[in-house]
Amino acid sequence: MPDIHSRTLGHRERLRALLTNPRYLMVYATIGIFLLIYLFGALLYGSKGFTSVRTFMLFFSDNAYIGISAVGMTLVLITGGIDLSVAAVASLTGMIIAYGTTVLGLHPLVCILIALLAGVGLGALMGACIQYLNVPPFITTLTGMFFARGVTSLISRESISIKHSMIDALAGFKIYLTWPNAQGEWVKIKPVASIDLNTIAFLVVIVIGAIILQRTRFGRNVYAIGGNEQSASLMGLPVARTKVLVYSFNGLCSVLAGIAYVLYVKSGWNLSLQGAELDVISACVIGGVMLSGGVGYMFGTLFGVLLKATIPAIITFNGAMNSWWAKIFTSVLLLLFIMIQRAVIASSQRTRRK
Amino acid sequence: AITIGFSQIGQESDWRTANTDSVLAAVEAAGWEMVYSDAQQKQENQVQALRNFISQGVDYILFTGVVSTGWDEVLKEVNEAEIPLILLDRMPEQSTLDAIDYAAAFGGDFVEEGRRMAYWTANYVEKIGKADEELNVVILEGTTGADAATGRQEGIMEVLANYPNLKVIASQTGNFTRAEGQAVMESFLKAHDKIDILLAHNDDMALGAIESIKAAGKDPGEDIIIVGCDAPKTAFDAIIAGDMNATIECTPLYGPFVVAALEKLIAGEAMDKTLIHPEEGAFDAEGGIVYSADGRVTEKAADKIGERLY
Amino acid sequence: MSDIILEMRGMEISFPGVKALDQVDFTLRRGEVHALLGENGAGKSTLIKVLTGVHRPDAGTMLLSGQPIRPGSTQEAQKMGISTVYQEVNLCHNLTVAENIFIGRQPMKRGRIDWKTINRRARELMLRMGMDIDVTQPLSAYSIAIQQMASIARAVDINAQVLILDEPTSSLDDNEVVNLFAVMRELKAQGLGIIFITHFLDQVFAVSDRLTVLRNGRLVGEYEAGAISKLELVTNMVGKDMNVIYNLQKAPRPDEAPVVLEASGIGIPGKVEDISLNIRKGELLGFAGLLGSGRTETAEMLFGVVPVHQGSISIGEEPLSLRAPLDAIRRGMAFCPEDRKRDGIIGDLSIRENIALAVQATRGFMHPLPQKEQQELAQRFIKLLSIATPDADKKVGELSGGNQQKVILARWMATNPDLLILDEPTRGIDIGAKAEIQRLMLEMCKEGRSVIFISSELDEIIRCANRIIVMRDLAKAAEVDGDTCTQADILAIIANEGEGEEAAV
Amino acid sequence: MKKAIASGNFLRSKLFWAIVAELLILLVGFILRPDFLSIQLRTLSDGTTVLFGTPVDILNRASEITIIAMGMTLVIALGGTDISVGALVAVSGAIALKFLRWDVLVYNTPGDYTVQPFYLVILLPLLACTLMGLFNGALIGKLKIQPIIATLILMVGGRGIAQIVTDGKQFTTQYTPFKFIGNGSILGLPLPIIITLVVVLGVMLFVRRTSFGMFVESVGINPNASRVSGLKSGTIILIAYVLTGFLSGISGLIYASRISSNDSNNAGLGYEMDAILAVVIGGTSMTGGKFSLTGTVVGSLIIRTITTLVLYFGVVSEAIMAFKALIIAVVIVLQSEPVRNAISRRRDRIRTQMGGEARA
Ligand SMILES: Nc1ncnc2c1ncn2[C@@H]1O[C@H](COP(=O)(O)OP(=O)(O)OP(=O)(O)O)[C@@H](O)[C@H]1O
Ligand SMILES: Nc1ncnc2c1ncn2[C@@H]1O[C@H](COP(=O)(O)OP(=O)(O)OP(=O)(O)O)[C@@H](O)[C@H]1O
Ligand SMILES: [Mg+2]
Ligand SMILES: [Mg+2]
Repeated sequence: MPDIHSRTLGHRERLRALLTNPRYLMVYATIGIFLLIYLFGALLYGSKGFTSVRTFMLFFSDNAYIGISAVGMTLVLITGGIDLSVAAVASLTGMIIAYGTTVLGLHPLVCILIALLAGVGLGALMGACIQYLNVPPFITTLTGMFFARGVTSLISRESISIKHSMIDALAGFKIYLTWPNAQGEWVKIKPVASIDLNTIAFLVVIVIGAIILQRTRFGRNVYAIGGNEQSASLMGLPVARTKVLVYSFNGLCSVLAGIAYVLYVKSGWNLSLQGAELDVISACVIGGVMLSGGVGYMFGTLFGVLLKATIPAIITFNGAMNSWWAKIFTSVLLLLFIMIQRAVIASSQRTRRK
Repeated sequence: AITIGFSQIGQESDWRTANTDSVLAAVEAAGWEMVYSDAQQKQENQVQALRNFISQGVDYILFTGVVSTGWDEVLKEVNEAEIPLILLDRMPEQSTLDAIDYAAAFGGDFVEEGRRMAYWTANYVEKIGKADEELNVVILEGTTGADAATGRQEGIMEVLANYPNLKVIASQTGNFTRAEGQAVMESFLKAHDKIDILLAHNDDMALGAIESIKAAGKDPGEDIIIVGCDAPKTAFDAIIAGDMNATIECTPLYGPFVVAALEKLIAGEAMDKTLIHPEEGAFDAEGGIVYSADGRVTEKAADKIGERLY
Repeated sequence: MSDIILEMRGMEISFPGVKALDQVDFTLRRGEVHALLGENGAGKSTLIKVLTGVHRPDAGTMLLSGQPIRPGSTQEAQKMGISTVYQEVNLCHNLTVAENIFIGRQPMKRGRIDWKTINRRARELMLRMGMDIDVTQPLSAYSIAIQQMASIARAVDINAQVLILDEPTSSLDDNEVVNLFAVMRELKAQGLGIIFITHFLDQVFAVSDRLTVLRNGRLVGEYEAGAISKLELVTNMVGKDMNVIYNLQKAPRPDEAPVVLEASGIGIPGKVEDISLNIRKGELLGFAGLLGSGRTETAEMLFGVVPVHQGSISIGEEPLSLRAPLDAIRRGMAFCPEDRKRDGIIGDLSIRENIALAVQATRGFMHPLPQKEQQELAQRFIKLLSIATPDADKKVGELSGGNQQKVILARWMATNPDLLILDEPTRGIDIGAKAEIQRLMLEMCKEGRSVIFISSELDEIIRCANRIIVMRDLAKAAEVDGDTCTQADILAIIANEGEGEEAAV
Repeated sequence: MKKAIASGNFLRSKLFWAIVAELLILLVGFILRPDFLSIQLRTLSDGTTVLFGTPVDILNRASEITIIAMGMTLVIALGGTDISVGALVAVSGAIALKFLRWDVLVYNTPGDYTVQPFYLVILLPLLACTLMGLFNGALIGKLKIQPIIATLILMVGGRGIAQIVTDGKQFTTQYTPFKFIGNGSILGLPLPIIITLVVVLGVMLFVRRTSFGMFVESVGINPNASRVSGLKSGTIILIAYVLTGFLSGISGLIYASRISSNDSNNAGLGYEMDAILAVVIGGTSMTGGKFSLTGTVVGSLIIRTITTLVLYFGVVSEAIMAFKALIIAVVIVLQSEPVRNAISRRRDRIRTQMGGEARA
C-alpha cells in the first residue's frame, strides 16, 4: 500500500487547490462580478461618494435582514427545496414585537420569544408537511406565506411603531468607524460610517451557517439530500429529521431577519417586506446555489447578497430613474450577472477538459 | 448648484405618477438639481435611499413615506447630517413628527377624505329624498394595512355612525385596483339583493365596480349610488356619463408648495412645523352638495374636467 | 442454532398486478456467503428491500439474531446492523467519493467533521478495494464501476452483522471482482453473514458457501454450494433446460463488406485520446478493457453524447458532425448506454412509451406513432426479450433491474438501426436472457447490421466478436482478431503496459 | 381513462381528490346559503341575455389563471417554473391599450378613441408576449439558466416595459369590440369562458394528439436519458415557455378588456403563484414528470372558488389571507400522497374484508 501520508498537502498547495477547485467556481464568479460592478459604480459615481466607507458599510447594514434570511434559505435550497414564507414570517415577527410591546405592553424579549415559537413552529410544521405528506415545498411554503401574512393582518391592519428603550438601544447601537487625523486623534470618518448590530448579526449568522454546512453532520446531510434524496435515505441518513430541521432552522432565520428588520425600522406592518422572499432567493442563486439542490456555499450567498445590494445603490446614486426604468435596469443587470456566470463556467469547463 | 433628494414611494398609480411629475417638473423649472429615488412600495428601499442621500451629501430632502411608522432612526440620521427635511403627502405618525426636526410639511388627510365621502353620501341621500329610507351600503376597501385604506375607512365609519339609516352590509378589500373592485362588486351583487350605495376607497375600484353593476343588469349611478375618492379625470368622465355620482379630491399636485417652501428655506427664512393641507374639493354631476363638516360644497364635474391634469 | 444470524419465514409482498414474493423462506448464517439467485424479476431485490425496510411485507416474520425485527426504514435496518449495497448505485453525485463513503458516520474532531481523517481513510478503503483514485473528486467524475466500488466500500466499512450485496459485480471487471472477493472473505472470517446476489454463476461458485434460488417470487430451494452443479443450478433458476448458450454461432467475418463507420484520431483531451477505428457492415466489433479504460467515453463520442474535440468521424464517405445523439440516430445509429439509471430509463413512463421513445424522437413530435403501433411494438419486444411484466402500461421504474435493461435494449432495437452500440448490455441480466441477447446480436449481424459490443466479460466478447479492440489507459492498446484470440491474449495486452504494438488483424 | 377508473387507480389519483375538494368547497357554500349555487338568466339594458350566478362567476373569473396554467403545466412538467407570467399579462394589456389608443393626448371623453386596425390590437400584444416567452425559453432551454432566475428577469423587467409602453399612464377605452373580449357573452355564456374552453381543448389536443406531451414528461423525468434517446430537450423547453408566454398574452387581453384599461402595476399581480398552485393542486409534480391538464383546470377552479367563497360570505378583509391559506392547506393535505393512500388502503381493506366474507 503506498504511503498516504506523504500526500498530505502543504499550506500553499492547499490554498492553490482551494483556488482552482472547480466546485467553488460559481462563488468566484460571483465575487468577480461583485468587484466588477463595484468598479463600475466607482467609475460612474465615485465623485458622489459611491466609494466611501459609509456606502460600503451600508451594503451590509441595509441588507442585513436579507442576508440573515438568506442563510436559512441557502440550506433549504441546497436540500432541493424552497421557502416562500420567509418574508411573511419576518413581517409577522415585526408585527408580534410591535403589537406585543406597544399595544399589550409586553417586554420585547417576551415578544421575541413568542415570535421564535411561531416562526420555528411554522417552519417545523411546513417541514413536516413537506416530508411526511409529500407536498411540494413550493406549495407548502406558499400556503405558509399566505398564512403568516394573514395572521399579521389579523393582529393589526395598521402599522404599529415600537417605542421601547431596549429596542431603541439595540437599534441605536453603533460602532463609529474612526481614523487618526493630522493631530493623531481618532475622529469619525466623513461621511459618517458605522457598524451596527445588524451588520454584526449578519456576518455572525453567515459564519455560523458556513460552519453548519461544512463542519457538521447535519450540514453534510443537507447536501446529500439535495444531491439525491432517495440515495440519502438508502444510505441510512436521517432524511426526515434533517428536512424538518432545515425548515425549522429557516424559520429561525426568518425570525432573526424579522428582528433585524425591526431594529431597522422599529415598527410592525402587514405590508412590510412584500416580495422580499424573491430577493432572498435570488441573492442565494446569484451566489451560486442551485435550485435543483445539492450545490451552494455560504460564502457565495454572502456575495450574492452584496451583489444584489449594489443594484439599488447604483440606481439611487443615478438619481434620475423612475420606477419603470429602475425595474428594467434591475432586470438587465440580473441578466448580465447570470450571463457572465454562465460564460465563466462554460469557459472553465472547456479549459478543464484541456 | 443646489441638490435635492426626493424619496418617493413608487409609481403604483396614476395618482402617484402625477404627484411625482408635479414635483419633478416644478423643481426642474426652478433650476435645481434633483436626485430622485423610487422605492417601489418598499419601506426598506426608502430607508436605503435616505441613507444614500446622506452619503451623497444632498442639500435638501423631500420625503413621502410609504407607511406612517418606522422612520425614527433614519430621519434622525438625516437630522444628524443637518440636511433640511420636507415632508410631503403622507406624514409619519405624530410621535415621529414630535421627535424629529423638519423644515416643512404638506400633506393630505385620509381620515378627512373618508369623512367627506360619508358626508357627501348622507347629504345626497337627503337631497334625493331618501333620508328616511333604510339604505344598504357596501364598501370597497383599499389594500389591507395601507394608510390610505385604514384612514378612509376610519373616516367613513366615524361619520356613518351618525346616520343609522345608512347600514354597511359588506366591506371588502379590492386592493385599490380596478380588476379587484370589479370582482368584489360582482360577488356583492350575488350575495346581497339590495345594494343602494357603494363607497370605494379610490376611484379605480369604483370604475371597476361600475362594469360589474352593468353586467348584473343594474344602472350604476341610478340604482346604486357610487362615491369614489382621488378625483382623476377618468372619474370625471364617469360622473359626466352618469355612471358615478361623486368623487372626493385627493390632490397629487405638490410641486408648487415644494418650490415655494424651498425658496423660502434657501433664502434663509424658517418655516414652522405645522402641517399644511392643500385645498381639496369634491365633484359630482350637479354640484352644490355639502361634503364636509365645515360646510364646503361640491363643484360640477363637467365644469372642472378641462382643468384636470391627470 | 446460534450461528444463524438472520431468518426470514413466509415472506409475502405484492405490487399491483404482481405477487413479487410468495411464501419465501431464507436463512443466513454467521460467517457465510449466501448467494441469492434467480431470473430477472424473480424477487431477489424485493426480498432485500423487505429486509432493509424499503418495502413493508404483507406477511412473514424476520428474526435477526433470534430477535423478531420489522424495520420501518433503511435507517432502522442499518442501526440493527444490516448494511446494504443496492442494485442501482445509490450515492450522491454532488459529494466527493470520500464523503459518500463516510457520510452519516463522519469521524469528528472537537465537535466538527474531521475532513483530513475522512479523506485519508476513504483513500485507504478504496486502495483496499484496488482502486487508486483521488477520493476528493466528486463522485460524478467517475464511471459507474468506481461508483459501485465506492458504495461497496461504504457498506463494507460500516460495522455490521449482515452485509447485503445486490449485484455488486455487474459492472466490475475481473480484477475488481477478485479484489472484492478478497474483501468478502476477510469479512466472512470476521463472522459476518453476507448475502450476495449475482447473475454470474462462476462468481457464485467462487465465493459462496450456500445458495438460495427464487423463481417467480417463490422459493425453489436452498443448496450447499459444493453439492450442486452449474447445470442443475441453471435448470433450477430458469425452470427449463439451457443449452443455447453453449452453441452460439458467430457471424462470418465480413472482410469484404463496406465500412459503415470510420473514426480517425477522435478524442477529448484528458479523457480519451486519438482513437481510430472502423466497422464494416455486418460486423460485430468487441471492445475489451479494464474499467475506466475509456470504452464508454469512446462509445459516447461515436454517438454524439459528448462532443468530440479532435479527430473526425465519417459514415460511409460522408464526414459526420455530431452535435447531439439525435444526429447519430438519424444516421441509423443506436446506443444502449451503460448507466441505465442515469442515461436509460424514464422511470415514470410506461414500458410502451419507453420502447417507443427513440423511434418517436426521430419522427419528431408532430408525427406521433399511433397508439396501436406503439402497443404492437411494445408487445413484440416484451415477447422477444421476455420482459417480465403484467402489461405494457406498467411503469418502467417498477420493473426489476434486469427487465429495465431489456426495455432499453428494446428501445434501440425498435429504431431498426444499421449500427448498434451496446455498452454493457448484459449488465444485470440473467443467464437465459444474456444468451438471448447474444443470439440477437449475432442475428443482427447476419442481417447485415453492425454491432459494437462493449463488455467487461471477456468470454462473452470472444464468443461473439469478429474483431476486438482492446483499450488500456484511455487509449486504444491493440486490435485483435476475434476468431483466433484467446482470453489470455487479451489479458496479456491489458497487463503489458509497456508494449503498445497493434496485433495484426 | 376508463381503464384507470376500472383499476381503482383513479380513486387513488390526485385528480380525483382535487375534484372531491372542489365539490366539498361548493357544498360548504351551498349549505351555508343555497343560493350560492343558483344560476338565472338575466336580461341587460342592451337587451342581451346572460347567465347570472356565482358558478358562472367562478368559471368566468378563473379564465385568466386557467389559460396561463395550461402553459405552466408543461413548464412545471419539465421541472421548471415561470414566474414572469403576471408581468406578461401587464405587458399584453399595456400594448393593447397603447395601440387601441394611439394618440392618448386628444382623449377627452369616453367613447372618443382612436383604434388601430383591430387585429393589430389583438395580435401585437400576443406577439410581444410570445417573444418574451421565447426569451425565457432561450435562457432556460438553450443557455440552461435556472428557471426561477431566468424568469425573474422578466418578472421584474416586464412591468417596467409595460409602464414604458404606456408612459406609465393608465388608459381607458370604451371601444366595444375590445370590451367584448372580457365582458361580452355568446349564448349567455361569458366570452372568457369560451376562450378558456378553446385554449384548454387546443392545448390538450396539441399535447396528446402529438407526442409533445410524452416528450415533455420524458425530459421532465430524466433529461439525460431523454437526450441520449434523441430528444432535443432544449427545443422542447423552449416551446413550453413560448406557449406559456403566448397564453399569458391571451390572459392579459382578457384582463385588460374586463377593466377596459391597462394597469401595469396590478394586472396579473400574483398570477404566477396562483397558476403554479393550480398546476400542483391538479396533480402535476413540481419536480417534473407526469402532468395532468384536466387536473390543472380543476386546480384553477378550486383557487377561484375559494376566492369567490371569501367574497360571497363577506369574510373580513383582514382575515382573507389566513382564511384562504387554511382552505388551501386542507385541500393539499387531503390530496397529499400519504393521506390518499391511507384512505384508499382503508377502502381496500374494507373491500377485501367484505370480499373475504362473501367468499366464506
Ligand atoms: N415498486 C414496485 N412496484 C411494482 N412492482 C414492482 C416494484 N418493485 C418490484 N416490482 C416487481 O416485483 C418483481 C420482482 O422484482 P425484483 O426487483 O425483486 O426482481 P430481481 O429478482 O431483483 O430481478 P433482477 O435480477 O432483474 O434485478 C418484478 O416483477 C417487478 O416488476
Ligand atoms: N481507475 C481510474 N482512475 C481514475 N479515473 C478513472 C478510473 N476509471 C475511470 N476513470 C474515469 O472515468 C471515466 C470514464 O471511463 P469510461 O467509463 O469511459 O471507461 P470504460 O472503459 O467504459 O470503463 P467501465 O465502463 O468499465 O467503467 C474516464 O474518463 C476516467 O476519467
Ligand atoms: Mg434486482
Ligand atoms: Mg463503461
